[in-house]
Amino acid sequence: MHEHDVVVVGAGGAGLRAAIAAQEEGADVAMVTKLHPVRSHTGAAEGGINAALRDGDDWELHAYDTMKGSDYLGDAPAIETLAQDAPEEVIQLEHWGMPFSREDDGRVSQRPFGGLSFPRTTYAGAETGHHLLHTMYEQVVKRGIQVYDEFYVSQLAVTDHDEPEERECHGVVAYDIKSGEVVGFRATGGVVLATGGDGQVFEHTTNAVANTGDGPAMAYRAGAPVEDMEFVQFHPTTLPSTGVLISEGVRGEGGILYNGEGERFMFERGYANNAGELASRDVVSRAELTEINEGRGIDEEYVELDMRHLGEERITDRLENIIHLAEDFEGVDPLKEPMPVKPGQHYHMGGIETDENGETCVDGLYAAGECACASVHGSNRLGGNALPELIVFGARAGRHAAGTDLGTAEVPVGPSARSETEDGLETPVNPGALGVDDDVAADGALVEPSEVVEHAVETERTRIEGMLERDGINHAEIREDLQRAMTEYVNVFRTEEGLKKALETIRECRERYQDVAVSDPSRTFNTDLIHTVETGNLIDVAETITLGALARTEFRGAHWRKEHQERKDESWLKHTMIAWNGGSPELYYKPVVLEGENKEYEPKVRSY
Amino acid sequence: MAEYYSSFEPKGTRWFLQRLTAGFLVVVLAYHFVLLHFVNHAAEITFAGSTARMSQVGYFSTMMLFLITATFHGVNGVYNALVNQGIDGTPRAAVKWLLATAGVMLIVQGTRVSLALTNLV
Amino acid sequence: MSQSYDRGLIEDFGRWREFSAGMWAWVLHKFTGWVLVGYLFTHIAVLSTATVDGGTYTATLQGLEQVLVVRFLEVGLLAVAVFHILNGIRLLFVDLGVGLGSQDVAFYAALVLTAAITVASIPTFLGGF
Amino acid sequence: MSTQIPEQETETETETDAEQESSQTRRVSAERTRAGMDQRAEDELSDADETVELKVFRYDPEVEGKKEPRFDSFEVPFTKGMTVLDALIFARDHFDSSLTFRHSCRQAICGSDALFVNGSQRLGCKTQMADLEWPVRVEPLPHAEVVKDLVVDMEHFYDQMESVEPYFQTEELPSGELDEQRQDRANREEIKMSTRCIWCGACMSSCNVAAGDNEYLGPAAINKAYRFAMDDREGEDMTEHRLNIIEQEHGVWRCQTQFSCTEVCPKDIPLTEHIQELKREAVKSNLKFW
Ligand SMILES: Cc1cc2nc3c(=O)[nH]c(=O)nc-3n(C[C@H](O)[C@H](O)[C@H](O)COP(=O)(O)OP(=O)(O)OC[C@H]3O[C@@H](n4cnc5c(N)ncnc54)[C@H](O)[C@@H]3O)c2cc1C
Ligand code: HEM
Ligand code: SF4
Ligand code: F3S
Ligand code: FES
Repeated sequence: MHEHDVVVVGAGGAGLRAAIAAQEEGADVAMVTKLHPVRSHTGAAEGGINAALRDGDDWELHAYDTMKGSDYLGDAPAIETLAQDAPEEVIQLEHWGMPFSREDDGRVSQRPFGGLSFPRTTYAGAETGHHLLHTMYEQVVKRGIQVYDEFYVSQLAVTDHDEPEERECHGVVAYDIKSGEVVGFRATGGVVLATGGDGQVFEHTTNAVANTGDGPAMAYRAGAPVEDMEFVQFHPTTLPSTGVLISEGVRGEGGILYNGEGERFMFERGYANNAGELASRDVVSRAELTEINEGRGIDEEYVELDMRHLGEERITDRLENIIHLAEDFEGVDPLKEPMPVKPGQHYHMGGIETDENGETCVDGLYAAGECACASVHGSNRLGGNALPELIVFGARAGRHAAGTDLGTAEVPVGPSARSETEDGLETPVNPGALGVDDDVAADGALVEPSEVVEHAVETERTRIEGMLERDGINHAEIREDLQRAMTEYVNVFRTEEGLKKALETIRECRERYQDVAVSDPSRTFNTDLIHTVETGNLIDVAETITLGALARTEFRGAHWRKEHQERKDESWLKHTMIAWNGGSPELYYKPVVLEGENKEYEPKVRSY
Repeated sequence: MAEYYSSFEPKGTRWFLQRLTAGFLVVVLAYHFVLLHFVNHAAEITFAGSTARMSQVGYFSTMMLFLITATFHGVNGVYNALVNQGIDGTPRAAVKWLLATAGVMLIVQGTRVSLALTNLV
Repeated sequence: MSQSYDRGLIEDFGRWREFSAGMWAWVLHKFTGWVLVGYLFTHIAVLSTATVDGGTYTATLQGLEQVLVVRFLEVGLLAVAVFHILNGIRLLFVDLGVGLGSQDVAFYAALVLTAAITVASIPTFLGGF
Repeated sequence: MSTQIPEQETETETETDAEQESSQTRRVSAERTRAGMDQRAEDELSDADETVELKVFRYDPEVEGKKEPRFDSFEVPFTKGMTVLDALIFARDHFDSSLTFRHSCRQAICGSDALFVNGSQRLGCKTQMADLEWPVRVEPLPHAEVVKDLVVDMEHFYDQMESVEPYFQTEELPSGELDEQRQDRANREEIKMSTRCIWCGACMSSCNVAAGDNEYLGPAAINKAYRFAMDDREGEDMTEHRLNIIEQEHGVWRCQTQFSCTEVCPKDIPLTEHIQELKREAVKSNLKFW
């Protein structure tokens, strides 16, 4: 068993920042990550990172934009923390050598981004995330922070008190991918989950194959509730065969969307008579899918994005990387033919419930980054707001876990923050565990922290041995069915009927998962095993997304319901919370905090 | 893990001299070839002809310089190649001295030949 | 660390078919360099006959020139020298950071030029028996 | 022949025959219960207009029948836009879930899937099947130890990368709390390409010198050093220090300008150019002493 003060799970932007912060506070830090840090999906972010750095801009404007963008489902203390800390954090990155793009005077460049009232998106070419990730990993190397890479964390070591708020997290259990050993990590200060997105719940996503929502799934089963899971952002222009993102810049420059009949459907079919292709992401995504569903797509799958009329010169000047993306990943030369595009999952606003210090209701358990929901994005994330979230909340979680006093958090967490319980939700099948839930590590008698970890290791070892030994079905089959169902029913279009169907499929997947087996018998680099465990996590995450979506009978931000086409502030200005509750999930709500430091945010109609 | 440079070896000097001598050799070698294979046909070379050429101070010193640079370039080239191939420790030291000795001997012998080909002494 | 499979050195040599221009240039430059050093030593050895006396010198040189093999070796030497010079120039450019984008073209050009020069000089070398 | 092992063609259907008893029993039963994926594969294969054959290197130190390296063939349905990585994923998910390779982002940014495809180092996700000669042969990166199938041990590569002090170092930061260091555009342009490295290891694997000399820093690490040495924000003393690092015995002088690193780099980083520039810088700074 390894022992450290702070154990950070995941080494993307959030994890790296947390580790550095904890180390700076004097803690002995270990990073445990299933991918080598530089392989994390933060590297894929292109656009930029929002921070109010310049004269004429200030954090309050940034906070206001973010709150508005969230469709008033973000918590003001978290949003304001983000806006206040972002400038300092971005400058910190610059001081660590991050190669930002520069102005003539040598200062870092900023550009305008959707939904922002000031051009505050700081960027480093079209590869901001790559530079952010590498710059921070460099700092980790400099500080000699211990990195356990290619260690898959499959379980949290948490005590099993009845109330999640009384539980304590003492460490994690990880599977050493290279050797096949199951090892315990004891954390005396805290465990920070920074496992990133969960786009693999869907068939088609801009997320990496490794983005399987392990963090939310593990935390959820260990007792930390998940928040606002129904809010998933879909991007309208992704390449059909890979999900690679084609930036909004193409439409910004004048790219046109056509359906299979050659119609410029955004106008001709009246989806957005003013903005056309430049309407907001959700509108365009829904328009594309309507076309495809009504048989006007191409190959029943996609529509086309054409930029040939912009001329080769303009394209190579401003959109050069798009040419490479289309060629490399879709085999299409966008100078000669239109690019096939379709909507794809892009970002998950929901996640593990935390306060603005990154702490969950389970003592010693923190979460930061895309896997968490401190609630800054509410129902819709603004472009360029995820990267600052990583460093702001990553740093805070790291510091807090290292024992630094950050003051009392204002965002309440845990089931005791509930304002009402959802008991009228009709589900076609029971969600949650099948049979007895044995996921919480310790049994009541165990309180000695290292025993809790030992016990968790033993349980996990048995479970893994079981999957390796037995015969059964292959996880890929289950994963594929799950992803298909989610993409069909819990996509940008959500109907009550569809959501219920999805729940049925999820249940069915869960049942089949009982018989899942790993057919590769090897202990060396057994990715079959890893993927099998991940598929289990995907099922849990998919279920919470679908439950949340079924419960929320309104249209807010990224969540669209056929039967409920407007935002209902009287009844829905609240967070959807789901607690695992020992295997029979409980849905409840908690109020949105709209009181900021200096003002109270007033929900307004979101129009741009 | 790579280590810091720590010996007294003048870092890129050998690399640099290799290029420097190469630059010089391009000119002289071409001249040498043209002169002794095309202008004067190799088969017609005689002691007298050689002596006549060698006895000009300019030609003599060029040839001496040619000899020295070529030897250095060749021997240093071989040494660099072996070092790059990963030769290390004692074998490396041995090769170094062997090559240095061979180089010096070649220059000495070359000088003797040149002097024999002049009527300067 | 778990066991792993080291494919060993043999495979490196087996990869020559996949070599690109720069790799071939390197191999050939090495080869020609070594040949040239070898020649330099022999050359001085042959010329050493001058230290005996003039007659021996002339006799040795002209005698060697009567041997056909030597004539052919000379052609070979020319090829080797020309390639080494041309590619040497290419390398000097590379070292100066000039025209790196055309380094492969430069290598092919060096090859072609070497061939041309060698072929063109065959009459000179083989003539005059 | 690029890998010196006997090529043993085993069609996926008959694969089990070739295996030893212990793994055979489990494979057979797994095959039966996994009918789901098999069935899907069959359907997709018969629907496909075209299929393509993949020949994949297999090795597992623990599994009977895989201890001796071999090549397996997989037939996968070809679709427009399909990459080598897509084909591998199809083969793994439908035919043999023990087929092992690293991958994550699918968009040439995580650097996980540098492979030896048809005799050259490429990223699986960035290589279109349509651009290759069929059948497509996929092997692990040469000059690295194979852990299993297409997975190689990257530790050595990481060690080299980390040995050049790959982190920004400067003594003088601006005094104002929110002041950034200034850097002019030209300087950022100068280092731009060098900052694009995704640590895929393709260059290192392609370099003959690195293959022969395990201590050679290798093109990627030198490029990393370049990225900092050329960054004006670090100051002159630091540049001097950085030159000392790359000038060591197994540093830049080892490079024989073979260019294969530059040719395989999926991020189009002019590696040879950067190495050469450092050589010149080093010579220049040494000449100062004379
Ligand atoms: C294509 C694309 C473009 C984007 N562009 C922008 C943009 O321009 N601006 C912006 O602000 N945001 C952008 N985003 C969003 C943003 O990049 C992500 O939300 C953010 O990078 C997530 O970072 P993270 O640190 O939370 O997770 P990640 O970077 O995904 O890291 C997750 C880490 O967790 C580890 N991990 C996961 N599970 C386990 C486990 N079980 N055990 C051990 N380790 C585990 C992984 O190894 C990895 O190191 C973009 C996203 C995408 C997909
Ligand atoms: C005409 C001009 C010449 C030029 C331009 C030239 C150029 C070069 C250059 C640039 C190198 C360095 C290669 C490297 O380190 O990557 C080199 C190497 C070498 N040269 Fe020359 N050279 C010339 C003549 C000669 C001569 C006359 C000899 C023989 C004495 C010779 C023998 C060598 C040898 C042995 C090497 C080392 C090869 C190796 O790396 O294995 N060269 N040459
Ligand atoms: S330099 Fe290029 S080839 Fe080498 S590791 Fe970096 S990205 Fe890969
Ligand atoms: S391939 Fe190797 S020899 Fe130099 S130019 Fe690249 S490092
Ligand atoms: S999968 Fe990330 S680089 Fe290919």
